[in-house]
Amino acid sequence: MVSPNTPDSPSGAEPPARPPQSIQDVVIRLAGNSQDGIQSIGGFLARLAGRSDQDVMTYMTIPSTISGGPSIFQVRMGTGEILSSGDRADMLVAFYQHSYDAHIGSLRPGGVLLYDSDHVKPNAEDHRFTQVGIPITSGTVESVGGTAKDKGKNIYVLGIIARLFELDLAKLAALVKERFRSKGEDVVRNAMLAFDAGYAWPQNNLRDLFYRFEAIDRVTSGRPQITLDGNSAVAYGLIAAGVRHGAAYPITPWSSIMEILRAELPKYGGIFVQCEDEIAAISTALGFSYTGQLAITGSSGPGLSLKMEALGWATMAEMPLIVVNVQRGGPSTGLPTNVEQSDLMQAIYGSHGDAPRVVLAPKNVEDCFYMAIEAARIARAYSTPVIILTDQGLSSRIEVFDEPDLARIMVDPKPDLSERGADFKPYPLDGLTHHAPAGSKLASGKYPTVTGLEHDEWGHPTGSGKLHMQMTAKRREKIKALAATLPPPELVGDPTGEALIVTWGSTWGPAREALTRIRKVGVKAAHLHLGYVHPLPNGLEEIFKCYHRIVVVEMNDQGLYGFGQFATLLRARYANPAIVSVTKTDGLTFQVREIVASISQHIESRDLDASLGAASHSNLAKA
Amino acid sequence: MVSPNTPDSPSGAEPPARPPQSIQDVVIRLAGNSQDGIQSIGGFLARLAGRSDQDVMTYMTIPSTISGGPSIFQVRMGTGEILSSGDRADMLVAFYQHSYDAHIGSLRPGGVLLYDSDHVKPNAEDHRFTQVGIPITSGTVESVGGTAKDKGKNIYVLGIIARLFELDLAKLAALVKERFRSKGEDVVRNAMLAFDAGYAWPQNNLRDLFYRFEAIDRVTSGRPQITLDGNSAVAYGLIAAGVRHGAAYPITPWSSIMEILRAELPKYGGIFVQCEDEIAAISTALGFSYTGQLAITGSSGPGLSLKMEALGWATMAEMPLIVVNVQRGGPSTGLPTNVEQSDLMQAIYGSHGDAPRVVLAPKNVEDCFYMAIEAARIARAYSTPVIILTDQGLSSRIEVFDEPDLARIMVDPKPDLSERGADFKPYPLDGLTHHAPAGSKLASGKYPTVTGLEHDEWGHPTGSGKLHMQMTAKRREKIKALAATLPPPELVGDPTGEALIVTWGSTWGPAREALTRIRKVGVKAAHLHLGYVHPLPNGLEEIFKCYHRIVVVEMNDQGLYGFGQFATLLRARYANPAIVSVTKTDGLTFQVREIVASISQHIESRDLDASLGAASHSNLAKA
Amino acid sequence: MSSAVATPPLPAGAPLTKKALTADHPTWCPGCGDFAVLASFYRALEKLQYPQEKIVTFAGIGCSSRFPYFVNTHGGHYIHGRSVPFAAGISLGNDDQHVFVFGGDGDGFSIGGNHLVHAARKNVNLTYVIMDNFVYGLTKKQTSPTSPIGFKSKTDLTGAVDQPINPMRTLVNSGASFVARSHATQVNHMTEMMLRAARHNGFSVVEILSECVEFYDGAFDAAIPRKGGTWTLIDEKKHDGTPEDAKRHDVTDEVAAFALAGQPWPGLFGVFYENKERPTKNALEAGLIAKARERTKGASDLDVLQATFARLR
Amino acid sequence: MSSAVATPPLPAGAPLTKKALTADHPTWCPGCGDFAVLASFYRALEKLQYPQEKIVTFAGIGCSSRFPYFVNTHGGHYIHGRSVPFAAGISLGNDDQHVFVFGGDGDGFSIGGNHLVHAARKNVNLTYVIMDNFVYGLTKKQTSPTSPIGFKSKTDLTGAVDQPINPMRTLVNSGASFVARSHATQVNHMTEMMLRAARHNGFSVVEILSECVEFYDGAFDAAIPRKGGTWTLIDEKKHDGTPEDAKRHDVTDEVAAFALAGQPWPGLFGVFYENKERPTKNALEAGLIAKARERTKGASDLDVLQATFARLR
Ligand SMILES: Cc1ncc(C[n+]2csc(CCOP(=O)(O)OP(=O)(O)O)c2C)c(N)n1
Ligand SMILES: Cc1ncc(C[n+]2csc(CCOP(=O)(O)OP(=O)(O)O)c2C)c(N)n1
Ligand code: SF4
Ligand code: SF4
Ligand SMILES: [Mg+2]
Ligand SMILES: [Mg+2]
Repeated sequence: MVSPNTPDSPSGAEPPARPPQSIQDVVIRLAGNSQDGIQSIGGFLARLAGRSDQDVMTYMTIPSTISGGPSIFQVRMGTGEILSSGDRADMLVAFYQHSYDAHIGSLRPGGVLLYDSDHVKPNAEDHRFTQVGIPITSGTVESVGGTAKDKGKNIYVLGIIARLFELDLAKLAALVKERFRSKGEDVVRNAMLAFDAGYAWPQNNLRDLFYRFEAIDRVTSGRPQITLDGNSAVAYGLIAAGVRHGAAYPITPWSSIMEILRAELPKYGGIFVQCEDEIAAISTALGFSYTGQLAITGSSGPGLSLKMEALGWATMAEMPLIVVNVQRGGPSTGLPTNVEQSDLMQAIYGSHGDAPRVVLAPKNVEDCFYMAIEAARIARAYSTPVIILTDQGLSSRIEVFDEPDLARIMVDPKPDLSERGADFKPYPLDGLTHHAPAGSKLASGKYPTVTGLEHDEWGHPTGSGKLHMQMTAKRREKIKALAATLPPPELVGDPTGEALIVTWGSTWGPAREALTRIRKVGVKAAHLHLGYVHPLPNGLEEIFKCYHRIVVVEMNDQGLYGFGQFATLLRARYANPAIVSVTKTDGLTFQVREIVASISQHIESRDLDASLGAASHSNLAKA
Repeated sequence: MVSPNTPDSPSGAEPPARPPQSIQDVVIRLAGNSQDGIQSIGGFLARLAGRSDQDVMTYMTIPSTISGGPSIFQVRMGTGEILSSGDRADMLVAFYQHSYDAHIGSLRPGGVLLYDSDHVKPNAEDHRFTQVGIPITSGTVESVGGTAKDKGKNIYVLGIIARLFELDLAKLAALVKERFRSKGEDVVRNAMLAFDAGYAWPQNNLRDLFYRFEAIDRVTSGRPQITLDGNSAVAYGLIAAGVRHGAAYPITPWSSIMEILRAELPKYGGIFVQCEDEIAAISTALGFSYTGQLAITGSSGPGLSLKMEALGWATMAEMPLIVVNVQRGGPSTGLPTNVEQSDLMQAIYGSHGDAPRVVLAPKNVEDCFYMAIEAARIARAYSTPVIILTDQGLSSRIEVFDEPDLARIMVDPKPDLSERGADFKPYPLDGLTHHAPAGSKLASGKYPTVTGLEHDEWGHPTGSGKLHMQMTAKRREKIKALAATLPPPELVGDPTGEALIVTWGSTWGPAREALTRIRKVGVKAAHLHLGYVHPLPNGLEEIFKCYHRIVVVEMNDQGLYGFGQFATLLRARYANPAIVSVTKTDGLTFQVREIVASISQHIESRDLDASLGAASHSNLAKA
Repeated sequence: MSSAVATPPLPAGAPLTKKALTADHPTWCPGCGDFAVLASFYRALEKLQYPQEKIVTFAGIGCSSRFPYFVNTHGGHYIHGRSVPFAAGISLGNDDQHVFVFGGDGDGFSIGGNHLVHAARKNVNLTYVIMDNFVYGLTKKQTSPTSPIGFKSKTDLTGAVDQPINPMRTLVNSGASFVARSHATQVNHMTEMMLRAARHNGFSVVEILSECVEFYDGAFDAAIPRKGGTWTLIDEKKHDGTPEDAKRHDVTDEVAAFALAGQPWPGLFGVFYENKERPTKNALEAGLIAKARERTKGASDLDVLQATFARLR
Repeated sequence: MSSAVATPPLPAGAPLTKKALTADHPTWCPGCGDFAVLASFYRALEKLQYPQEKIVTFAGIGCSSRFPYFVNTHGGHYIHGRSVPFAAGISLGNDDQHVFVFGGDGDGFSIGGNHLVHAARKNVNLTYVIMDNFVYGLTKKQTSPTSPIGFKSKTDLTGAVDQPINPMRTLVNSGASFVARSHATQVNHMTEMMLRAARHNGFSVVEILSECVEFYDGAFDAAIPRKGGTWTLIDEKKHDGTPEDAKRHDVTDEVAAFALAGQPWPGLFGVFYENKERPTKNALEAGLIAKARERTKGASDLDVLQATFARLR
């Protein structure tokens, strides 16, 4: 139905007729231009959710043009556990006509459209949604006063949303003040003016469309919640892991990790160097590690390709190192501001020669933090390079999670410069390598050489084929030793069944939701998620045995032979024909519905439309 | 038995008592220092074999120290087809004590040891061999005259061998003259003096140990034979293929290809640029290709790792290019002067993103020539980068083969600068890309842009996920289209059986000999060789079905999961558990015996020692 | 999409106009200095009147490096920092082409710094325009090798600390045979410098101070008269024997050019160095070909290879 | 193998001798200039008497780059052309270390050219010795960026055609704060230059002409008196106000150093440039740490991160 409140006929000021409708979870999509600061609305809502013990997940797009342009920010918040940013929206806020045109399709039937009546003319004949015109631009200008132009529209809209969902005013106001304090008093005042104006608007203009989040008591850890994006989580995870040194070169979407570390590390007595290119960066990082201080470098696809030679040296010289790859659309410069998981094969096989190394992939923002710590642990324990594969989606996505127990976690970064015993060898054939960093005395009086040439146990170059075989085995076996210690992977769902959904990295969330949906309609299935992608934990073949189909879901191409990159690796190891592949390369994170749909093609083509339909109606539809 | 001819008791000058023994095939190992020019002895023998319609294969080691040092040259020649350089030697020529000590073990029982009695004291108690002491050093000095020191020892030894095997004196003398002509008259004279002295020695000092190659009439093409090494074959293959431009940076064992092209291309109106590094080199080569003239770059492992980013651009921009990788021992600087096949995964997956490209691998020196031509054909026809994976073994190995029919083969390199029609698109979704090179007019008036960003059909950048999916498919499907046109692979042996030996690249030869041996002892088996390693030709699954075990033999590591790199690829595609792996990383080409031994472990552990024993006795053993 | 709409081809003999040279609408931020550089390039090409198909516009990665999309000639968008060696391949591969390379300070002096030096010393015949905004624009404000000490960027929140390179000094030292400097607010001067660079036979490079209004507002005001800055041109020696000519800058004098590059900010604009004597790499390679062909007496490719094989028998 | 035999550790306080500093026997060709460079390095270290564990000897790839295997200190053999940024990591990671980098002309000026420039402009505190033999030795005689025009190599059979770089000019321009030149036949001079370079606080570089007897025999005879060459030292300004001092070279004058680098072959030897004023990257980063710690009032790592998280609630 069309709302009685059209811009032309404001409904006057009676109080809302109906009590607020109770909801569990809502997806709000804000569509405007990147300049309008819609990201910050999302930011506020996310952090508010955190402070309100609600779960939240956001999703945004960055315009691919330099000068900014159309951009969206989607926030999903609720009282249940939230695993994906939501396929489609319950509420759409359209700032411009182009926003309306481009995104009205993403609104679920029964959903609510809020549009800036100063800029947007919606299709009045469209009866699928509740349409509410709001003079966002003029409302903002009025409230703040002519000078400020339409700056503050985002805060005005924040006010409106606060009112519609009965959000915690005090906390929200506090957040707004915190955010703008640094920018001076009148910026804060203007912001609050816009906010209050927005907050007041529904009261005077809407009869219904008021909501309240159900207070279901979820088991909360009791710990405070923190709200941040994936790149920040990686950076702070590294700091918690005692990483104090790094070097890199900028590239989107990696840059913010280096920007945070460059700003933060000095507070911890550390150094982060911006280098002339990615090769210099990994070299400088290896130099840091050589002094006994595990270092980090990182980039995105193009930069990773440049690091392949030096990474091979790290494997050969057995030098610990952390390399972060924030994956984006490839190949080459590709789709720099979109998400993809297509750098997996390179992470494992990108360097010439047999160069085993470790590859980890976080599944969500919280995992970015803990995976960074785990990467550091492994790099130190096995004196090996470790690659963390995150992606553009994770990098900018905001989530809420329990504040980590730092007191328990924090790692002391002190390098071990103690004197090494007379029997010290840098490359013992019968044990793990642990280097004597520059600065450490050697009781033997014999100082070690680290090298990229094949070498004997003392690091001296050799042309011996026998030693090459032994050292190649040493480098291989230590990674297998790590594999033997890995925890069993996360397996959720039926112990046996038709389908086992397998994921790595950020496809975890939508896959998990997909599992819930297909099980709702009676499919016996489970979801196996692998955070350790190389080496794989042992024993997967036992799990695979229990399902008719192993459906590997990942964001990359099907390749020449019809299998995504991770599916290729699993098939190579297990030679199990039941392993099939679900891939896509549209630069967007998987929608739950996409996964459900493709699974249905792999399990006796059973029709899962029911489950698809299930979640298709808006949570805001009139009861 | 110990030969009656010990240095102390020369046997006087009676003519040989016995008529020359008839042999089919002999392996002679020359062991000395690289400075002694033993390589050139091998070179002479190889070219002589060529001119005598004999088959030949050589094998050499390069000292890993800069200043030269111990080195061997092994030549196998005979009247049958020769596929490997021979596991062990029938005759060993030891120039020094260290040569004797290091290589006596490589001599087969019943074999002949020739040693320089001026330097070597063999173990007189060793009755496994015929030991012949020859005053090589003093003999040479005498013959040439004091001044020349012991320079010419190699030619002296060549004379001895010529006499022992009744080699064609006239042809050999001609070769020696040709070789030294450029160095002036007296160099030639000295060489001939040394040669004659060596030739005379056996006559006066040996009673037996004279041999003659059986004259079995093998089917010869009638074409003249040419003798060259693998790197030269690649270089001349590229020239025959019409490749006139290239750029590279030196590295062992790649360098000689660039050295030949740098010297040769100007004769063909071409240009080869030595660049400041490998990244500049591939970039300059791509610039050449962009002008419509297919270019070549190349390197070995470390250089290839540096080319990964630019190679990804070539895939994205669909720019034709030939990249040669002369593989050596890895990872990192590794074993620069040894052989390995460990860059296969990088060739296929080394660049970030989904970046499909073509990978070919020649099986022997002749194949290096024809694969280079095939690589150029594919690069042009599919506008794609093509990687040729050769290796250190092939690069320096000398073989004899039919002189190519150039008149039939030669490709005209002229770029197509004709005007492109009004409907021209650089990246048509419904067809293969064929660029309009700089210099060509466009009837549309719209000039194309080549780019590494995802793009539309006109080469304009796009952020569209839909286009990214379509273009990703375009780049994938064109490689699959190529796969559909590939000739069926080379399959030799039993149509069904216990074992199918699968190889790629230079393991072809020893594997083929291994097949012969195991079939001799009754094993039903076949050998499948793949020159096209990526994409694979279609239909292999049908072949695999016919054998109990698919044994993939390659020179790289077994990896974390127990499979070599090619075996990993085959298992991933076919998920066939019968695919097993035989690998090694000792930096040496496979010996036939090693392959036979490891196959025996894979086929109902049947005992193949018989077949191993078979070839273990020297061809020179007294009848 | 715009690219679908074909510009009508030029009637044979018709002059090459800005209209024909215009391609996609630039995606630069409003006010970006790069617009003026583009405008000057159009003007230069209108003056040069090269056949359209014989012009190549190439670039690496960066805001400035999006240039080729906006110019309707053969061209391309390569990877970050490697456009110069790629362009060298174009120039040497087809000597008829007029090769122009555009890029930023990060592309040219940071990741690409070494390629610049080696293409310059080889004197490959091409023209390289560096749009220097003292910042990484496309990646949104990190310190660049030309960012002055104290510049606050996302990688130097409290101000850059590393000594920047001196572009002119670096270019003079590189061995480039033509080195000039201009400013994006001076369209006539830019056009003139581009013209002289294009007409120069050899490796010519022009550094243009081109403001990034988004991330380094006002960076080059010191050279903008209407903003109180000083715009000082290099006074080139006329070799007219007059006394005042003695003080003028001799563009063939490397040491003088090096010294001139040391002038205090905002420094001088114009041609710092020009060497018309050095042979180009293009000519040197052509020479090798001529020599080789002389030896082979211009035999056909087939004959030459056949002869080589004969020696391998 | 030799490496198995442990050199007896130095008794505490015992002087660091050549004996203690000797490791594997060099694999260089007999007569290679690099032997003398190694000998001079031993002598320099004997004079410097740094604690053995505080010395790092690093290198890239090349004959010259095998250096670290022959010196019994912490050290390593990295990849081709990248040893300088690696060494920068060592220097910044542990400021107590005395970091020495050795390498060849190909390693340093060809593939590594850009890293040299950027480490130099940042003035990272380390000493870089370039053993320049005007050729690629390890790969057996290809043209290097310092090979003179006409040099016959495997990649220029008829003689090199590309203009080589001028090492001294390149180094002066790089921003290195200490730049010197020596010759492998002059052990005393080499030792002195290495000593001054080592004692210099900042990025110091010494180019040593070191003959490759195998592939470029006699390359540097022009500077060897007993072979009829001329060995001319730079006459450094003494600032003694004497008239003759006026003509002497002022090592703090970059333009003068640049000009000096232009002298005809074989040129001059000694210190071309020295700048004691510029802060090192090491000091600048230490400054950032000090400032940050001031703001956090030296709070513990745990407290700092805790506080950050509090702001993220
Ligand atoms: C190998 C690689 N590293 C990093 C990047 C990310 N990147 C793109 S442009 C750029 C620098 C842009 O600065 P500049 O060259 O000065 O051009 P501007 O945008 O300022 O015009 C960087 C670091 C990349 N695309 N590729
Ligand atoms: C990435 C890479 N490219 C090329 C090589 C091969 N390579 C090793 S040393 C060297 C150059 C040697 O010349 P230089 O640096 O002058 O040292 P020199 O041997 O002359 O002392 C080259 C090209 C390599 N090891 N790695
Ligand atoms: S970011 Fe800067 S350089 Fe890039 S387009 Fe905008 S103003 Fe120009
Ligand atoms: S090749 Fe040349 S540089 Fe290398 S060790 Fe021998 S003489 Fe020295
Ligand atoms: Mg810039
Ligand atoms: Mg050298």
